[in-house]
Amino acid sequence: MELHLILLFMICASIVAVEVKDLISSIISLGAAGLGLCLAFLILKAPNLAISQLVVEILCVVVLIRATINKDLPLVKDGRWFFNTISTFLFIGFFLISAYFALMELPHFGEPIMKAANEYIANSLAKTGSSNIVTAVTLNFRSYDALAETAVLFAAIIGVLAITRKVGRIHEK
Amino acid sequence: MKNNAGMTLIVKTITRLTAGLILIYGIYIVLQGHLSPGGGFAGGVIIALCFVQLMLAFGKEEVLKKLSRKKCIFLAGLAALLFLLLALRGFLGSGNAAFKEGHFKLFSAGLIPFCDIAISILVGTGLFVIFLALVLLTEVEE
Amino acid sequence: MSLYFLCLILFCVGLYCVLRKRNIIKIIIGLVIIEYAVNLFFILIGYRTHGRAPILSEDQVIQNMVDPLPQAMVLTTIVIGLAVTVVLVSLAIRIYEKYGTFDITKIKRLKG
Amino acid sequence: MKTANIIPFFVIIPLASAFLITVFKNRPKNFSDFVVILATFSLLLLSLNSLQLLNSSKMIIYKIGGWLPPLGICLVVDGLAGFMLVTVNLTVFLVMVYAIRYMQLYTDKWKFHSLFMLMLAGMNGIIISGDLFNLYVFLEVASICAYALVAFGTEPEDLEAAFKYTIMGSLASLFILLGIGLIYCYVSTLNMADISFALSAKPNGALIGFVSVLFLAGFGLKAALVPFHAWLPDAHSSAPTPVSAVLSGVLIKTLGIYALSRVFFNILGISGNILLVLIVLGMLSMVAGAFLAIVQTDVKRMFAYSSISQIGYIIFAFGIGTPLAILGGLFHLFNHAIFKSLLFLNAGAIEYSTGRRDLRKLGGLGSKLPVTGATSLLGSMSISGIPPLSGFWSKLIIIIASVQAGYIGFAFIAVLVSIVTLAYYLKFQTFAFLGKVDETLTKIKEIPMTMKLSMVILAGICVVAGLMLVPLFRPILKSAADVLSSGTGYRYAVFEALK
Repeated sequence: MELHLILLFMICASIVAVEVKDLISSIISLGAAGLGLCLAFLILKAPNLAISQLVVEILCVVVLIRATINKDLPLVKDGRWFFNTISTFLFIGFFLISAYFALMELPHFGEPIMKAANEYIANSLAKTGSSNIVTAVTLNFRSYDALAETAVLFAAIIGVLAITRKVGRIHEK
Repeated sequence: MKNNAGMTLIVKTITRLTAGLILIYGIYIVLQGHLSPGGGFAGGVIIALCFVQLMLAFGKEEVLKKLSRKKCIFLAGLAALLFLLLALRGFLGSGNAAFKEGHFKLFSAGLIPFCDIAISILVGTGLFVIFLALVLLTEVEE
Repeated sequence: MSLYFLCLILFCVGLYCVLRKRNIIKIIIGLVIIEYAVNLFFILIGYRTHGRAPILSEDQVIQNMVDPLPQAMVLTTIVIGLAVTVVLVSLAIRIYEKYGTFDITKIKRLKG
Repeated sequence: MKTANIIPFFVIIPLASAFLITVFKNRPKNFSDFVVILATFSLLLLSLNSLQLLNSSKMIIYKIGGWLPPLGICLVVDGLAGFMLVTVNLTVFLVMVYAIRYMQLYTDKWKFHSLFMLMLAGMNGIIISGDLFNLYVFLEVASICAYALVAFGTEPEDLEAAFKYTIMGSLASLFILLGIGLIYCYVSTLNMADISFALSAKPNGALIGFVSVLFLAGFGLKAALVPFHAWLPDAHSSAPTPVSAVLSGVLIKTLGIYALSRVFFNILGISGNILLVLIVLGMLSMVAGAFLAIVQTDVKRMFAYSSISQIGYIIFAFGIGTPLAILGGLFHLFNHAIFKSLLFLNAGAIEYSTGRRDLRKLGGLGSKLPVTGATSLLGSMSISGIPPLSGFWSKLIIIIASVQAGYIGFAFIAVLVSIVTLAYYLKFQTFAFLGKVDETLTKIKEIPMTMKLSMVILAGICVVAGLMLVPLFRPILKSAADVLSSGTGYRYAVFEALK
């Protein structure tokens, strides 16, 4: 029940974030939605993710505020506003209806199949020595993913450094 | 001169008190990654946030004296190489031989704590570099 | 089931934002919302009724743990999301510097 | 067991070189050039070696950390993966040789090299991965590098194109991720062969249809099929030339076509409906790309639209679904990687020496830039299907296969599009290399040796691939096409190789 409430809170917060006119308020509402996500992680018994989500949320909000502060914030409606909105809603409605039928076939909430997971839970301590099974999975069983994750972060670092160069292309006179 | 950069005195005082605590908490999260919730990534972000807080409170010169941008990039590259070396050991050997005996101890779980440390250095320095790049850019523009 | 559906509604709120908003920062916000929805979906599918966190303890036997694999995956996707957001924000700042606006209807030098 | 040990090096070498470049920057002079050339060349040799190994065994599997698949991740190199590895590494090596001098037009070359090597690691990672989530993560590595590389020039147009590309690309990634989540919930495993097994035991219901739509939208966006193509012309024409060459040449194929065909043919199992959708999407891209290309005046933009059109050919061939058509599609994929990167490098050479890309302001360069002129003539003739060159054979195979399968109308359209292709490449040749030199064009810089070298080698491959199709390429293409046409037989091959 509390999960339903948190999800509704997240949906409301994101609708506010999408629709409010002031960009700073919009970012703060996004932060509220992220906090809701963090709480949902705690309720769903994922404390690792709750910590990560919380700190990432802080960083995201700080960076986003840094990007928007002291800037003019025009909000415009384009010419075919009505037509475009209707077509977007039709698309989303179609997406949700087909998703509804697809979700019917999934196992019920709270009863996952856990084929590989039981193996992890049974053997992780003996085979890796880590009592935090999530860490055991990320850094031992599936450490190749962690390597790729490092590459992603590294790409983001170099990418941001490359994008923020003052002069990119040398213009010859 | 001393009070020009950064925020007000209240913020600076609070920052002085909390920054060290945040740093220690980050290191704790990194080192306990294989025993309790947390791990290299979350701890690394907390370490980066500690430097971000110092920078917001005291202005960029104070922090850059201690940890310049070039040094950060160098450290990030080094940490990534370190992690790749650890991964290489996993690729070539069995990878999880060392310290298998003591469960629930700080020094257990083979290479996992070392991986955590490498990731945290990469994340901490890397995110700080990203923040620096974004902030310095906006300041140049103003 | 209803939780899965609510999660997809959150997904659609983000999708609407990306497809319809004309402000760069709003588009970034929409992408972040979609990413939240997907992350939450992963954790929802791994949950077990009355489950416990997948962390072993020294002095007690813990039964009925939730699925640790989606949690490991979401740990990776959170990092990816952060990386994409940071790249997008740096692009947005540079675009503002060059064009002086966040409005994508005015940022239109490329066409054809 | 020893032979499998080479597989992880396809990812380790580029990652290590990217990290090394960041640590040392350019401290010994031209250090990053040296590292990059060494790394890409050794990768090329490794990929050729893996083809050699594939002759004796049909599939090479490497289990990371020794964990068996449902627990850990395994890397799989089969005929298709070996073929893709050769295509990617060959193109990237030649482009990197070109970039040694070309990238002196830009600042901070080591950042370019570092990002480029990470992108290569991402592409190789996608190709060799045997795990669905792992494929997603490497897809993101390659995509994020591509976003940053498109904006490498930091001109307003570059930033705008990169922003568009980033939004579309990450939307596509999130669709794919949602699809992976649904599949994980349904079968509770991530290994591709294992998923295929688990799905075969379940009824084919609404869920698989929904997941197929998500994957089609996601990978289709990455491959720039026609309803989702809006980002491609901007991104590919704004990026620095070596980046456009790799983006158009191999990135959209690895991220889009390879991943799409792997997921649909080998994991989900192909059905008549999906084949029909692929044919329609391919046809649309083919026709729309060609007609949009013919009105362009910017050289790189024209080539970018032409990429959409040629991707349409490949997807159309896959959609026909017969073994011959798939073989033709794969051969066209290889040829397109070669001649499209060649053409982009030619456009870059023109830009390097004259400083402009607009066809209306060029002319008469044939005498001033003989190497560029000759190689671009070969590339243009090859892409528009003039007989002895490679493009002719691949298009011919596709058209024969579509006639055999009974799609005579579609075959006719494919021939027509080929004629349109010839038309706009003739336009490019006429405006750029024939006629009088534009008066405003005063100084024309000499093109450096390394740039000429890589263009000549690429043009040579175009000719060789056309002449040596049967003796040299047929066995490779055959084993690659077998993987796709065996469909879900992939899972038996993987489990057999694991034992």
